[in-house]
Amino acid sequence: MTDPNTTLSHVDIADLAAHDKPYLDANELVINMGPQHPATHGVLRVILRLDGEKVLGLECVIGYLHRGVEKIGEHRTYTMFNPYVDRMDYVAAVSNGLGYCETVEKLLNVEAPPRAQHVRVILTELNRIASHQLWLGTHALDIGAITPLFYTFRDREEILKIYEKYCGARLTTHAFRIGGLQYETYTGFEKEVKNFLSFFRPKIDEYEELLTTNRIWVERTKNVGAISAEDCIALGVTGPVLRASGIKWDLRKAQPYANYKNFDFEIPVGTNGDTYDRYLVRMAEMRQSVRIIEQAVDALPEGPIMAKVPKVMKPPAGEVYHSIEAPKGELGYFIVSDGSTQPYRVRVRPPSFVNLQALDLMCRGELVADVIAVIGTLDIVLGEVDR
Amino acid sequence: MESMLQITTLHYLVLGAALFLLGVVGVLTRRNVVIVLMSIELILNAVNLNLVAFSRMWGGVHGQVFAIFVITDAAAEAAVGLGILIAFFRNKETVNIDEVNLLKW
Amino acid sequence: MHEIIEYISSYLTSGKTPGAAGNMFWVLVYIMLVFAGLSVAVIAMNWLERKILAHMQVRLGPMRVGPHGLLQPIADAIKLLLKEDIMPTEADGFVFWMAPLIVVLAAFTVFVVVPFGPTHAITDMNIGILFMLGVSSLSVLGIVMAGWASNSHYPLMGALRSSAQMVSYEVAMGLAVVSAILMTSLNASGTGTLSMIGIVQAQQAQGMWFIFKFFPLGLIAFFIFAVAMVAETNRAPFDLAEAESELTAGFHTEYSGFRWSLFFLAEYSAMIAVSSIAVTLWLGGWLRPFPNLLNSPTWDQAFSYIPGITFLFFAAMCFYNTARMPKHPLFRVQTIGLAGFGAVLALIGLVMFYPPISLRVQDIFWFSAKVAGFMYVYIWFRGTFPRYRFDQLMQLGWKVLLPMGLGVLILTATVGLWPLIQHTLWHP
Amino acid sequence: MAPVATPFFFYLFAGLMLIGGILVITRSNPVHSALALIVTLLAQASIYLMLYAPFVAGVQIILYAGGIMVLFLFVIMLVSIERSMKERQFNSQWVAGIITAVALGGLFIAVYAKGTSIFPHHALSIVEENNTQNVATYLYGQYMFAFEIASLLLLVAIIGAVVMAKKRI
Repeated sequence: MTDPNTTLSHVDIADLAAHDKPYLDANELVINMGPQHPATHGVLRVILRLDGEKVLGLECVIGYLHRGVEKIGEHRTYTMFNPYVDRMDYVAAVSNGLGYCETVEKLLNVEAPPRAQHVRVILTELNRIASHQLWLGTHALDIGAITPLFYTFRDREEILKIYEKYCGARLTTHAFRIGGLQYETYTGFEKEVKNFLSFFRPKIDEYEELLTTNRIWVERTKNVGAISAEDCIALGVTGPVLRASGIKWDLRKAQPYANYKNFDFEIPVGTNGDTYDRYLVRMAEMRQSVRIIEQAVDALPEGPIMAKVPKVMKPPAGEVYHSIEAPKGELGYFIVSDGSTQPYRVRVRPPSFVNLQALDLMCRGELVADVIAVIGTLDIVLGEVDR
Repeated sequence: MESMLQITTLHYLVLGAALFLLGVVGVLTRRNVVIVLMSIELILNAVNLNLVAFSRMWGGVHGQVFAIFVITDAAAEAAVGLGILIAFFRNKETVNIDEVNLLKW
Repeated sequence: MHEIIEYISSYLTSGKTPGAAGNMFWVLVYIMLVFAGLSVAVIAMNWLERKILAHMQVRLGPMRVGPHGLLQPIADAIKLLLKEDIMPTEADGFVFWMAPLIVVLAAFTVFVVVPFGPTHAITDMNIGILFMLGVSSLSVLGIVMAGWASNSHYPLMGALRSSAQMVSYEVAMGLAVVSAILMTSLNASGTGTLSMIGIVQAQQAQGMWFIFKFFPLGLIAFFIFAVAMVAETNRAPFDLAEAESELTAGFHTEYSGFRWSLFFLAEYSAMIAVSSIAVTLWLGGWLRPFPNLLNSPTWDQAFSYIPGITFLFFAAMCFYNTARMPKHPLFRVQTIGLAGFGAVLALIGLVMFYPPISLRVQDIFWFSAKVAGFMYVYIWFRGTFPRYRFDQLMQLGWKVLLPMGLGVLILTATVGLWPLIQHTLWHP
Repeated sequence: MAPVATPFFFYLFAGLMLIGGILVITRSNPVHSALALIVTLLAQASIYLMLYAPFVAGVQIILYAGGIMVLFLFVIMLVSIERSMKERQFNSQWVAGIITAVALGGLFIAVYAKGTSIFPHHALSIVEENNTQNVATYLYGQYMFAFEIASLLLLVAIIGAVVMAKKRI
């Protein structure tokens, strides 16, 4: 076995070539995966050090999609910054918005009315399903199963239609406002959501039918990229990756936000912390989301959708940290206010960025093909990693 | 002209001899181990050509059977030779036969 | 002049393959026919793969170029031919140039011995199956050359993967083939044959396709071959060499335009070639279904209608879809095109009812139909399975298929020689 | 089947073989050498066909061109060839080597010039149809022992290659 402590700290390929090292050694090979690569989910660059096909170590190079979202926040008012957060994790834009709105609400010390809370839960859980669907499709595609991608996109389309009808946008929705919602739900919203649920429930079985017991799928994912619960905690990994390692940690239960405490659902956990467990956990999470949405739609109260918030927001000076359970893990916002209309500092704790740190640990000693599987299973979105 | 148009056993033998000589030159003069191994394959092939030509001349298949054995040997030789080459390259980072001048390293 | 016509027409009554008859004119004609037929098959396969895969994946697939995208492969071919021919600066020019040619040559040369019928083969070689396996194994050289000459990491890894894969699976494939060849020796003289035509004739003589012979031994050997042949052609789920998500495109990452299309052509014709081996060895080659069960002249007559009926059925489908076409001026050309295509199919179907033609064509039809079945399975695999990992692939090849192949080989030999063994044991 | 244009094909393939052989020993890039060697091997397979030895030709294609040469290419790709390509290609004893080869060639010429008479002018006929069967009969009959020894040799070679090439066993 290779010494697991060897690191790859900033291997430069030009440097290697300069040292008269054989370009193609029988022992070691440094290859560059990305930033333009079909399986790095955007513009992630992974420098792999390989022994044949075995990964000795890897280093992620990020920042190709850096847009300075946090810095932009310092120059926009609280309301103006709201749409920007949608562009971080663009496949789970609604969750980003929810996190931001709740943080500012916490800062302003207001609370959204119950109807708004319910709609927020519905849309966020739909978003979780959409995000997991996209993850499933691309993850399966990375491992070589082409078909699930089209199945999941077909069904994700139904969710996007609901978004489009609700707020006019499909991807970067900007659905929530600080203090509640801007739009009342459209006529037939409840019915369409319920229709979607009854349409979607058999579809999860369909995905599982294609993959869960597929021999090749199981062989490709079982015991691949396993990470222990201790390592997860040490690295700050959250979300389905953490839960697959056996830790029952879900902010929806641990520190209930919105009004998740009113709903009855379970937190699926895995045991081995391998890719297959993460797959199972996410599949189970989709089913739980369906459960939550069903309860929320059934109990959708009447009432106002907007709390009383001032037109010009000037939160009292101070700082606040609030985190929610985004589809990918703990999404936290840390906002420092100096009492003006603009935040003094906005800091985002993106789940993808933190989870990506586990990639090296998960890939050591695995094969190149597993790196692809592990990148897929971490469910990263580069827009969120680079911000 | 007659002999040009009539391909006899001798033609094959001369061809085999020429190939054999090429192989010998390669083995004796080249520095790259890979090419030396390939030259050995040339020599073995020259032998095979002769065997099959004789087999044709005497109207039996003994020569062909022997050629198959030679091909088997060539496979074994190539596998072991290239294995040694890999081990050698790993230690010395060169494939030059001149540098194989120690009994151990 | 007269002699030339005599030379040409003398073959028609010889009842041999043109190669065996030594008739160079017909050899050339057959080579042309096989080459043209293969190219058409590859084009059709391209369209079918995209359509079938699309329908498996709730998509429509190509719809724009021609009715139901029928002309899409031609449009693609034109695009590929007109593309700029890019060669990386650091590439080894000559080898880079040679690699696709070698792959295509290897893929096409094997069709010299493929028997589309008792006389419909370019030639019948004494070592037919050996020749096919040998020449198709040469394509790995082209792949290795392509990967190396590109002078880039991903192609090199793809080339190493695919060459390791092809060499490994050839072993299992060879064992499965040998067990089928053993079955050909179950005749009075006790000698088997390697000739492709001889193998099918042995199945005819024994009255059984080898897939059903010594049940389940023939079936297992066929299964081993079927798995190995998918691996041999680098197709899903064994397409690691071209694993798009891992190695971008494997050994042909740096290729574009015409050279790339040569690799594409070679891949599909190699698929057809290995399927032809499988059909010849286990599925009775050109023999029609149930040659022994339903062997009265009436049944012969009935089965000889099937090629025509099939084409008429396709024509009817075309006409049905023509009727369903939107009645909009924009679709007029497409509607006419589809109707025309249907008419061509119907014409072919009608011609096939003409007895002299149907007699000569039905062998080719049954052979092609069986090969087409394999092609469908290839597409089906691609739509269903994730990709194997390299070590799992090697494990499957060496630890599962190889022992199975050896076992089947030994059992086949034992069962085949059982009368002799029995005789020796009981009457020493 | 009557052979067609035998001299033409003989000289064609013989020429290919010799050109291939010369390229093998002169190219500085081992990959080019290997490709030249493949040309030689395939041309030789064709010559086997002309010699009514189809089975040997098939074995030549499968084993040599499809197996051994792939192994060679594999190894060339694993070892670094960039440096060795830039270095001197011929070793210090190349003069001695060529003199030896020329002497050997002279010996061959002498032998063939003197010994032409012992070869029959016309080759005996072999029945091509049964070539494979005949080879098999000898391989598994008269030469059974040699065959088994060869299999043992291959086993030893496999083990040897693995021991040599593997870093840690």
